[in-house]
Amino acid sequence: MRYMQPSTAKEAATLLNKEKGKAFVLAGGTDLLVKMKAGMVEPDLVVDIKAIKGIKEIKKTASGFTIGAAVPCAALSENKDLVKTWPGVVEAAGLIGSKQVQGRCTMAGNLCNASPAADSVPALMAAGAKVVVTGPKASRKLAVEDVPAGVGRTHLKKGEFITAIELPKKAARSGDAYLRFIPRTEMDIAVVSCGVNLTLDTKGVITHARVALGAVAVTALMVKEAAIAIIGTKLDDAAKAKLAAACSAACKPIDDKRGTVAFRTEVAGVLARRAAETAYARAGGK
Amino acid sequence: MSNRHTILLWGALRPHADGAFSISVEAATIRELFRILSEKYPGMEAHIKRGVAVSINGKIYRDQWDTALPQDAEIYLLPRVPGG
Amino acid sequence: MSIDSMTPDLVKKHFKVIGNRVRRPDGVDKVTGRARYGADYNLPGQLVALVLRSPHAHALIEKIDTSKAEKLAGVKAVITSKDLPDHTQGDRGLLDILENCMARKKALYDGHAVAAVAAIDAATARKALKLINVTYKILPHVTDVDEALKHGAPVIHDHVYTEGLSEKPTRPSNHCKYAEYGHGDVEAGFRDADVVISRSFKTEQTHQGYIEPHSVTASVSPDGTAEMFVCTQGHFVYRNQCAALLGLDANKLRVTASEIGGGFGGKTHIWAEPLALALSRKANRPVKLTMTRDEVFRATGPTSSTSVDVKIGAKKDGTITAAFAELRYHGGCFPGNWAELGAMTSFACYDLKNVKSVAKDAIVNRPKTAAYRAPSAPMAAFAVESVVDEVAKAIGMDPLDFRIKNAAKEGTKSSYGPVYGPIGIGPTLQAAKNHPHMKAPLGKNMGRGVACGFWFNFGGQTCVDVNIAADGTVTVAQGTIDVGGSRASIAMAVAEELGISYENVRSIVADTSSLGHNDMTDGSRGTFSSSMAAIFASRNAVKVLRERAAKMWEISIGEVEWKDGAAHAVGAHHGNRSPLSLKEIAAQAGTTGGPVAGHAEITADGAGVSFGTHIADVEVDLETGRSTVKRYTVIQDAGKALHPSYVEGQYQGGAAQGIGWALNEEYVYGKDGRLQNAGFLDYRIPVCSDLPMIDTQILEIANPHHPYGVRGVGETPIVPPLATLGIAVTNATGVRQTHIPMSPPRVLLSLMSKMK
Amino acid sequence: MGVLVQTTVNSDPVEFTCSEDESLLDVLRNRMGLTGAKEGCGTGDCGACSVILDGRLVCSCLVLGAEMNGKRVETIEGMAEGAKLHPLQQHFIDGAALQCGVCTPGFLMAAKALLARNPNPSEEEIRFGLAGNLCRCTGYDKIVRAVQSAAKEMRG
Repeated sequence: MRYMQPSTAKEAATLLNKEKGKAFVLAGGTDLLVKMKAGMVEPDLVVDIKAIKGIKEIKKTASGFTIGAAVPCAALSENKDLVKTWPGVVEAAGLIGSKQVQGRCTMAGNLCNASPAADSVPALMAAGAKVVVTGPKASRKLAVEDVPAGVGRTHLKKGEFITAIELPKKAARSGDAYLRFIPRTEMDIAVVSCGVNLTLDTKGVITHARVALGAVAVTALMVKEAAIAIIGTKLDDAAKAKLAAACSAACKPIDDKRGTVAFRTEVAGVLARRAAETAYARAGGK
Repeated sequence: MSNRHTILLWGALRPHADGAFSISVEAATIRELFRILSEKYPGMEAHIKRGVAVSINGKIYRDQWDTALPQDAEIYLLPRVPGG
Repeated sequence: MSIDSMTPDLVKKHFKVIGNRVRRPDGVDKVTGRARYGADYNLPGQLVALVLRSPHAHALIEKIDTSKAEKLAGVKAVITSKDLPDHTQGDRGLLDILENCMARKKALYDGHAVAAVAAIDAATARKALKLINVTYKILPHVTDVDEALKHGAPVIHDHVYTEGLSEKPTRPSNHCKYAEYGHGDVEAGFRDADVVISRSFKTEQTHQGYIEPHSVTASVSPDGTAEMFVCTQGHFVYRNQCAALLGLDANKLRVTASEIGGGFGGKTHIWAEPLALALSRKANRPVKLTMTRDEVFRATGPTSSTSVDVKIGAKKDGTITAAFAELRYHGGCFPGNWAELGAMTSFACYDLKNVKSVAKDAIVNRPKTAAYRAPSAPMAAFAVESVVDEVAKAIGMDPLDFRIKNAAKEGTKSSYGPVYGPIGIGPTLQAAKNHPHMKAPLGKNMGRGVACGFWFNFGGQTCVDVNIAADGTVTVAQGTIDVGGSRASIAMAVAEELGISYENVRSIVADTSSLGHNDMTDGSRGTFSSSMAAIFASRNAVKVLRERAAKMWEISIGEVEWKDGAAHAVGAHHGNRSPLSLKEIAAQAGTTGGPVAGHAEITADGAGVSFGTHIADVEVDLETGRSTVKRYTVIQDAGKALHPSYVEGQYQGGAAQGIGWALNEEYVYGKDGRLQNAGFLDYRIPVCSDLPMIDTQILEIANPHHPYGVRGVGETPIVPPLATLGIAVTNATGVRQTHIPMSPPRVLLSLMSKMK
Repeated sequence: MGVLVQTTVNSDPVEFTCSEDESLLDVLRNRMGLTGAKEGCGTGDCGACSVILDGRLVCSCLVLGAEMNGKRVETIEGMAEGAKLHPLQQHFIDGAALQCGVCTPGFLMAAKALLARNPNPSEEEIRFGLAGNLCRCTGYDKIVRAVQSAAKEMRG
């Protein structure tokens, strides 16, 4: 295995593109090193992107936030602006692994690892986040939900990697939230999870909603029916019941060591309802 | 003074004594008791080798085979208990 | 020396050192990273060993081709079972141990070792493993205890016939052992009952989950001597077994125990040590073998999964008229498990006229089970205490009062046979009843559980040396491994006896060549038996000190008393002599007969049975089935707490392990017989944020068989938690919980079934 | 092959060569003889290998040695100042916050990192701050109390 630490994104993309063997991007490494240890992957080349200029920075821009691909999740909760604007996203990223893992892991890595249970992904999807992808020739932007292609697979092409995540500007009277279910209080992978992002009108009626579920299908799901169930309501009990039912209906989970089909289907609805309540309150709804 | 005792058996030993719950044995110590049991009830020898504990009036002896068997004591044979 | 020679005047009741919370001797090393654990030992020229393991639950090993691996540059030895010939001379139990260390004809579980390599570095060893070609013929497997006992299940060993039946079975089976306990007439007892409740329970397999993986560094010399540095609960037992399996003389194998990073029963068995020795012998170089966490889960020490039926009958006045249990446990892939202990302990807390418990042991295609802190007792207690709770409620009695009414006491014929002497179940139940925890209000969706538990404890072979240096300081060498602070307790006992300060006593764990045999630290025996030996060794040393003082004073030993760390001349005409301190006598040791020391070699029978009662408050999220322990209290009899902090530590640690077992820990096997969660990510032991503070109450009902009244305390704390939490979750949800762990999917399913 | 790395460990400048796929934990333990960090799992699930890297708590098993150029690493071996124990170390001993002790170096590193950011944590903050470190012996009770009492002493 070779280890390279390029100083520009272009250089990194070129290295990844040229490699004939198996090439991997190293940001936080909290997934990659575990897979290497287990013998699941045997890289020929590891490209450490952390020396790329600006890739460890969080920038507030006119259109929102740009979060460099190598920003460790622990740094997100230390950015007061970001916490205030996108609390759901920050909470979701803050749930990945332990304090130790937080010091290393990144949202971009969480996304590219392409686990259906990735914590930050439903929250980013609900927030309407995009990723900046750099390739050997050009850069492009993708919606977060368009990155995963299946378990462990992404739609990134050879040589491409994510250099930043862009969060949009927060709409007035909007709020986001993320909840996941785990058996313990920490250190577990989500058994089922839900990200919700709501915008209200001045009367507290929901005008826009995005609802995403994690760990209930091969990739995180955007659930349009769930959003429709609560748009036009003040999140009354009937709307919440419809929201829960829509989320449960959207689930295509499996039975595994972490949970059952029945459990995931039922709890997806419960979490959606609870996350929506938090998002609604954050948006200023009463 | 007689050294005859009623020896109570736990379930696994009973098949080796024709299903009896207790047997009468004359022995002064645990060692002598085990020797006599091995001679008289051949099936018990393997158990004794693997480990039999002796409860004398509720106190459990696993190792101290020189322990005397007192008169009128309750003597109960039990499996040798492992621990964690 | 036998403890039966202990007359009442040898029993000590007033203490200067004992009972204080002194600093442990290994503390600074452990907080600075200096302490050396198994993987921290290195020898010059050492090789790295790795083990190839079966991916199949049950398979014939048709062929192992190691030729390519052997040819790889940097590989110094490759071994298979051929390199471990059978030296066991017909001892089937010992052969099972060897076969577990390395598969012989068949792989018996996912993770069973089939070959091992030693190479110059880990990368080379990893490559070599890939070059070993094993041809398996996959056989049908069985991993469930009830399935394994059914007719038609794949029979795992053709030499195993059910033991304990009045007639030997005609065919081999996975049902390796049958046993029953009890007295009276249970059928008649059930007929007398006003209420009879029967239920079936299941518990899943758990692992001891020690944080330090097994590690051994072994060096075998061509002259037949060998040394081994290893993390173990019993280095003398490891030595004896390894020597027997490798065909070495025990005296030539010197085993040094490293600091041990947790064991809880899992390091009472040898696993990889014979492989390291065989590799070293073949390579003629030192070899270090450290397991990965995956290997620890797949190939070492889990406890049994169980299936238990319980039936209890009682009269309306609260008297239990009959109790019955059938307990089915598995021992993994070899016989020798202890469903029997489940049967013995199941009803041990109660005074019962009619009781019967039946134990059935099964063999399955899972790793060989090891003892785990009070082996077999927690599962039995879960089933029995749950039914006790239910019967009490059915007759309209408070479950704690029901337990107090039926509690065993001095003179009770125990359910496992013998009549009890003085025991502590009543006092722990009464202490629970009086505990403020019982009166604390419960919040929404919360339930409280109370349950009790029993364990035997034992003592065993122990020896201790007390050596007094020329400057009057003291070293105590123990041979029983210190797993939780026993070095501090042992040094305290020596200081107490010699009448000197704790700071002047240093305790160490000696290697197998420096001290006589000591049994393992298991059965809650470590502090019980080592402190007893240390007390007797110190008393022997005091006798020597008195002799020396007598010589220095030119008087007779009968005129010398030992008090407050000094010799005092007694009698009318010695009043003018000032005492001779230990330090002064030690300084003159050379002129009074040589070094001053005290030794004791004992068999410490009489550990005394132990009881505990736990109280837990649990909050259940009724929409997700998730349980949170909000408050937890452990009440247990310690006899005498030498170092209260470490007694509390045993109570808290045992309870925490029990909580993990009760709520989330379990081995998950796939249909293919492979373990699916061999790691700390998905084998969910409690993390810090999962638990509340764990309150403890130490009762001190002196054990008459120990000079200070000590009882073993280590194991009993894991017995009640499964039941305590099972009852608490039942009370929070209104649905009787019958399957441990009560993971959220299971609890939610039980709630959804109730709604229907 | 191998990578030549210049870094700082416990304030000392250090140079080492490691293979490209070698973890920082292996570098510390096998190349520098700093065996205080332990490998309990190798997958970031137990925290026994915790060290502080450029001021952040990390699992050294999830960091490559090759990444260490120009970094600052703090390990348990650097926690005491000479013979004077850090207050956390002293309170762990005094409060019997360890039994087997194999998780202790990781807990001390995690507790130090926690108190550096939050000198007066609540019990809940301590419990979540230490949730990445597994202990199987103590039930965490005495660990949490030791961190509370050390924090109090450190606040003065």
